[in-house]
Amino acid sequence: MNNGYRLRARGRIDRDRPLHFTFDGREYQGYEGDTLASALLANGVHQVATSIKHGRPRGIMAAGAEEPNALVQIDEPFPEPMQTATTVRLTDRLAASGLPGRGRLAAEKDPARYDTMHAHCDVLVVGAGPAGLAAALTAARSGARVIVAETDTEFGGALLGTGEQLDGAPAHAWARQAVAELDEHPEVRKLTGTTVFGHYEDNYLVAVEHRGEDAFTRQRVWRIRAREVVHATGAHERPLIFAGNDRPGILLAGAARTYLHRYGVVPGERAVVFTTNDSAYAAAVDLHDAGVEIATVVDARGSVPPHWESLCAERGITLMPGTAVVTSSGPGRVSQVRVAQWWQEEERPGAEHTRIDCDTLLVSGGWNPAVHLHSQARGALRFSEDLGAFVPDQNPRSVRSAGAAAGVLTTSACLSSGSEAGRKAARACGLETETAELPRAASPPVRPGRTVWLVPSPTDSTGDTQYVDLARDATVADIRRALGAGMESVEHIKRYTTLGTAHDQGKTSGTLASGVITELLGRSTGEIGTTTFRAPYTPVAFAALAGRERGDLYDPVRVTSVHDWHVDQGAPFENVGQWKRPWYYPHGGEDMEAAVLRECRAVREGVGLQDVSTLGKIDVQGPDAAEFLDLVYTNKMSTLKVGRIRYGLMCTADGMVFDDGTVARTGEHRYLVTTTSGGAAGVLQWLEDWLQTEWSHLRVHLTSVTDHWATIALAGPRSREVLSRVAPDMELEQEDFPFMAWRDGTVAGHGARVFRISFSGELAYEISVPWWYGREVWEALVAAGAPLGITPYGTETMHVLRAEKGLPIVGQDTDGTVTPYDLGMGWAVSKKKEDFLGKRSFSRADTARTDRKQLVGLLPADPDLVLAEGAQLVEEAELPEPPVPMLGHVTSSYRSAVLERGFALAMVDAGRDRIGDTVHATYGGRLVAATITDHVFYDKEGARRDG
Amino acid sequence: MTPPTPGADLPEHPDWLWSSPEPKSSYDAVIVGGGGHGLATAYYLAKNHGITNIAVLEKGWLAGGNMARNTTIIRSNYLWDESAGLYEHSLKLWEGLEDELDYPLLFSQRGVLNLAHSLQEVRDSVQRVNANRLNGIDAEWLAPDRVAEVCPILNTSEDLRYPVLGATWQPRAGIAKHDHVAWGFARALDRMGVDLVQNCEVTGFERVGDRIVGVETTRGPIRTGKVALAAAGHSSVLTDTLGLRLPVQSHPLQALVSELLEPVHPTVVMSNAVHVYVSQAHKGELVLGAGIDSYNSYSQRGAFHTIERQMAAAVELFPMFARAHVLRTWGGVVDVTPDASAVMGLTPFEGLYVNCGWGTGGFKATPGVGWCFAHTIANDRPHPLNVPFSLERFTSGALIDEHGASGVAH
Amino acid sequence: MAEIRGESPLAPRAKLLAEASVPDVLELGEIPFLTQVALRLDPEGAEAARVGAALGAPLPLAPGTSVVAGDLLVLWMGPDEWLVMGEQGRAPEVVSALTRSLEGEHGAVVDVSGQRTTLEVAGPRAEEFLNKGCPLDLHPFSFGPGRCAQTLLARTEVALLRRHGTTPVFWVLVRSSFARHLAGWAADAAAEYGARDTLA
Amino acid sequence: MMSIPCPWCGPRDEIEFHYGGQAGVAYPQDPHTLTDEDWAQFLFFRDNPRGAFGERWLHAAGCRRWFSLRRDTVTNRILDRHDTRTVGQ
Repeated sequence: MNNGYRLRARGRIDRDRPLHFTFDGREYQGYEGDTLASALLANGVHQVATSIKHGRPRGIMAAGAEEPNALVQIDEPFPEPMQTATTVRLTDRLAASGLPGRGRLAAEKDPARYDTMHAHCDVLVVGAGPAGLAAALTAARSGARVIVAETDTEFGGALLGTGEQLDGAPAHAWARQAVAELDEHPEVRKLTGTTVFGHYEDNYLVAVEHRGEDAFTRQRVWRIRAREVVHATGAHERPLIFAGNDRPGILLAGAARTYLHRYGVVPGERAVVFTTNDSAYAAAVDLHDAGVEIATVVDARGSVPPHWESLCAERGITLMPGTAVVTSSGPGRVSQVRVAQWWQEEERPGAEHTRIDCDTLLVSGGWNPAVHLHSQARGALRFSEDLGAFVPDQNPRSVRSAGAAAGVLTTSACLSSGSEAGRKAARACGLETETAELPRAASPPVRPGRTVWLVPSPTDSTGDTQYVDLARDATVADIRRALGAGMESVEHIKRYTTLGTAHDQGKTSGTLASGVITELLGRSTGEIGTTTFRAPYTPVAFAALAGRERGDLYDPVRVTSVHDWHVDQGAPFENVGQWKRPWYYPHGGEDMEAAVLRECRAVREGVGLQDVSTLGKIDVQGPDAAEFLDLVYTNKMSTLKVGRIRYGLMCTADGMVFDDGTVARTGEHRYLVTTTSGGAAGVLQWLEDWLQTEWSHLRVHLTSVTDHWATIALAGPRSREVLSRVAPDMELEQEDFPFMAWRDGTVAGHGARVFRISFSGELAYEISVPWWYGREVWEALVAAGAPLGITPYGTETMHVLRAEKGLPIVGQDTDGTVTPYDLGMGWAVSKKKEDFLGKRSFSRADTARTDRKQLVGLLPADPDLVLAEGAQLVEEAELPEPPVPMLGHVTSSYRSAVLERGFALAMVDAGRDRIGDTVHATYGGRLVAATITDHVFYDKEGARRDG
Repeated sequence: MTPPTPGADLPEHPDWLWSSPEPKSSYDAVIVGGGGHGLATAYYLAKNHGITNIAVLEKGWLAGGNMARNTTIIRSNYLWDESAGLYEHSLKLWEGLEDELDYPLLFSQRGVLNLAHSLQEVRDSVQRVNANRLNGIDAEWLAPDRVAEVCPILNTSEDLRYPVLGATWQPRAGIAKHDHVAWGFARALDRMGVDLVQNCEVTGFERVGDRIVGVETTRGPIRTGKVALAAAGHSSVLTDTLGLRLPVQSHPLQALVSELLEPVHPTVVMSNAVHVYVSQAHKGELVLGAGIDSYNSYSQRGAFHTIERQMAAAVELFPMFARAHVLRTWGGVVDVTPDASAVMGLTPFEGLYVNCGWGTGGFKATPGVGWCFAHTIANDRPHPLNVPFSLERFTSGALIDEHGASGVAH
Repeated sequence: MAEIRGESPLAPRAKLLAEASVPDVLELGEIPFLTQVALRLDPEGAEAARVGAALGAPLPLAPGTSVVAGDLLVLWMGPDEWLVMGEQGRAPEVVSALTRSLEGEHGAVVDVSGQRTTLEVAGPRAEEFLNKGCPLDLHPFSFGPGRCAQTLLARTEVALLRRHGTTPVFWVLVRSSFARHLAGWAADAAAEYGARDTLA
Repeated sequence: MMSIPCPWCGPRDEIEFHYGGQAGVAYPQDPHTLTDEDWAQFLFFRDNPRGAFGERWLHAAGCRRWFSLRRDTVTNRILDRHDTRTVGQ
């Protein structure tokens, strides 16, 4: 029957906008403004799912995020698992189905867009119910920058769902006025459909805004830094535990009221109300007035509050004080309940009971303030005996709770507590304001409730069907077993029973569980406490948290000024840190090996060029620059002459190589230091650290110029010839411009700084020009070198060439456990200097060993073979049973054009004493023989560097 | 009644686990810290060395520290011989533990993939695989196409910012259910008459010269000749009272779970470069861990931006996770050493033994630690497998550096 | 002043930025080749005053502030660090002027014109747009005209400057090698404003 | 996400900073007079208290200055700035 339970002209739905949807394959109709739950109830659908362990039918119990039962899978418009029907906004053509506690992920890619926004405010108000609105109004009137975040699609909270009156008019009318006033304030930002799900250090809160399926951005994560926070998050109604308390048709009383007033939906035709406090009476009265037959109100308290007694009498609603529902029955949905006498002082209800037929049972076991965020902010909780719930104790710094979240019950009290919190928050920001003019609510006096953790049942003494956590099918019987097994801590019991671990994280069951445990242990609820509240308050999609940091936006891509040229040449790129570096430049059908052999040959025999702009460059200036560099490099930089360059090694204080590069003295008090491409940022940070915090007396300034310069390596016996064509004014002959010197000059018409250094062993130059001339100078060199067959080469060729010369790459041939001596670079370690970073560590017992792993060369017995980088080395030719002692491993391995064979660098125990020895390297499943050699393979005497 | 969701339910815990006795005034040995390591150590002290007059002192609730907060990954594919030896010994013990403890530990050897995203990570991975094999540890290097076969939902395409260039694969690795592990040990200890004392915080030591003769606790003094510290970073807080410093720093390490989902993820995937590791637990929830937060902290929570980064990485590697939901986040407090390897052995104080600095490797090492630490305590001499993990290595410089090639040390 | 004829870091992205711009809402564009000189000196020393005199305006000493010195702009970058900005091609002249006024006192003057380029972000949505990737509070109350800050934008280190004027205009100084990444991020973040459903 | 008070730039989000560990660990006057044990103390041993901890931070994405402050390692609450604008080791 279509919308058979929808009342005429009631609720806040848009009846002019009907929406069609399917649930479990059946077609239904609802309206704009419905949730999936309200639309289902309007169509008389209560059972939504079956339970996870016991497979029992389960219905809709709540009207919000606390729903423990009504789990659905969204199938259309796009598959999304594990949503609660009570929080799914109805959209046209929505298709969903019930879930037995476990959902399905889509196989196809999520087309939706998710992003992020940072925001700052004086006062953040979480929740826009009566307390939240009052807080926001008061704060706004002080001129404060205010953000109000509300999960619901509109502001008003309880004011929309209770049908209450304010100043004699419907409460939602006042809510509308309040919103209108907030809109007047320029510094107020209203966020609807936005759930604050985390409260972190220093009032950093995170929220997710649901902008709609068709919105440009489906969900937006807000990162909010607030000076003051007001938590007006409301309260969750507590179910009651009795045998069969899990049937469809059993709803929270407050939820029924919300469905009535907010959506114009009644849950059934004949309802029993079972309560332990006043709040459910309003539901009984409202539903009666809406045409629902109220069979009776079962009140666990001995007497009925006069105010409600008379309202019920007027309507002929029968009341049963001092009783409890002990069990429910029905085929699936509840069709009958049994009510028995249960006076407060009696341990269990009497065996006598009355059977009452009904299709709906409304329950209210009191209210739990939603203290989740308060607790996340490290706010203390205390157990309030009169409320029978945990309430905020001390507020954390700059955080306040207001309204129901603070344990305040009536609308008028919520309004005033909200306003007071808003005023205090504004004052804490140095803004004065009087509390907002507040409407009067006709709130009846509230009588204390009876705290009922569970209704002991004669028929079900073990508690097999007394459900504590419906989402996990955890029962009183399970808790009994846990206690019987020796468990005492609530954390152990939770783990034993899996209580509170489901999608709802125990919003309705957490306090109940603590209560039941205390009752069974005979302790006080206060001392048992709750389990920890952790973010997120409600589940958040992975994609929402990922935001835009996907694909190339996952991490910045750094490129040089010549990048597009490399792309045009079809070069594959290597990720080096965040940089994209050309790996090699394949011609025609060349594979990598062929291309690299060709590039290597070109550099050894003719001329090649490489884009080395990625190298880190630091300008070091000051009277004490030389002294400073002497402290951070292993070798002496103070003796370097102006105009000259020296290779340098840096060690950490424990003596391990950590970066290397060249140091050029560009003035009496000025140096230009280069670092590895990946190490640039780290080295600058490291140098600043020592300079600022240790040697602050040294007068030195560091300036990064990495991106200012585009740098091109021009290498090969004919490099001088090429350079001379584009730098006619520069004196390039050996005597004018020797190895390890630098000169300023004009290259391709632009001011340039030229270094004569070589990482390949060949005659070579490094030419630096400002970024914006990089591409132009590169192309000028290519053009000038064309007649000589100039060849661009990538990182792979650079690696091969330096390896032929036995030059290590920090981070490839070293791994943070290697000293300069291990690398055979004792020559780069000053003996004269009193101290430098790392020096003291060299004399430690293990570091001083002469049989440490050392860098050596390795020549496979089979010259055609190229060892695998990472291959391990062993003595034996045949593998014995493991464990097999390892001598070391291959750090670099290539095929060499000039050596016409495979060769490798390796770190080997006492390697330098073993030159000439044959060892065996793992190779696929087998071992291959290789000879240990010196680590310099080519031009040992360095004859080629001058061309 | 329709049938329950398959696999959505775990085996029931037994009807009896352990009792909570009052501490006695003296014991043969006291173990400080009722986490996985403390329980396992007590277990092997009793089982291998016949010492049963033991108390395990836990300041909170049993196994409520990192044991309750980790992502339960078990593997032994570490680079250096020292680590490989200890973790492989541990893995072998895992393989028999379910039967030995007669407890469903849900130990599932579904394999672990350690992804490589750069050429250097490829070199390091190959080096580690070769070392593992020579040490008798099952390990394999997989090219991207093989990686995709093992884990079809993983994005091995080129369009990643840091594409998957391959992965190391240890088939015998996997996961277990942490509570079940701790409770399995606890029940066995209860049966052997070992006292498991909860809500009992150790506040200091009783000493005669350099000999430890007892501990001060919030429930009174306890006399004993052997005190074994298995309290992670808190161990350093305790040894400070003796003027003994430990080279550990405590940092937050965050993890999270999704809601229950139908099985999609057949193995365990770890990525160092993009800082995420993922498995799908027995009930169907995705379990994800992140990188360590940079600053010292004992608060069992971390910074949210770490979680956001982790989610970005997860969705990059597993596009189908886009609409999975973060259900719950939490933080552990891991104690890390300068070389990312643990400290286990004797101390300058007679009768005081220390086990800490496990960083993110603690859970997988649980039985191995118990075995070796028990041996160290019983014989006043380290087990051959934990000799290299002494405090002295920081003086000699003989570090066991597992930062680099070992991949994420989780 | 010498005109620079090279290729600025964002020249290859000029079209992208133009297409991402939405008139009267958000406008993006590179201001290439601006002169940028890094200045380090002791703010308490006499050289600070001399430099101020040479520039025609005292160095800004309050963190996060900038001053206009004739046709130059001086940004506070740190307690002893400033960035002097001007029209393209003026670096040599600015460097020698500053170096001269140091008079041999300890300090540093470095031409870093190529180190960063400038992305201009203008329009009523500029603040919100930047806050999609920048954690800073950019509200005029706390980041008014003339304010500058070094911070993060889209995982990239940048220097931000709010220009004087009636409509919001920001300068984003970004490292040359990161500029394309930032342009890509900006085009993506700006797409929302071009999309019909959000312009209303 | 802590809000860390840079003595120069004011409070900024944690992500702008680089952590520097324990404050006040000076580089030994003359390392070569130290025993290996004492040298190891300088290299590898740092305090690890529950509670107040003096530590170093670098405003890496800001003014690039190192500074130190005291933070409670249990609550992550920043207690005070050691000394505002000069840096301890």
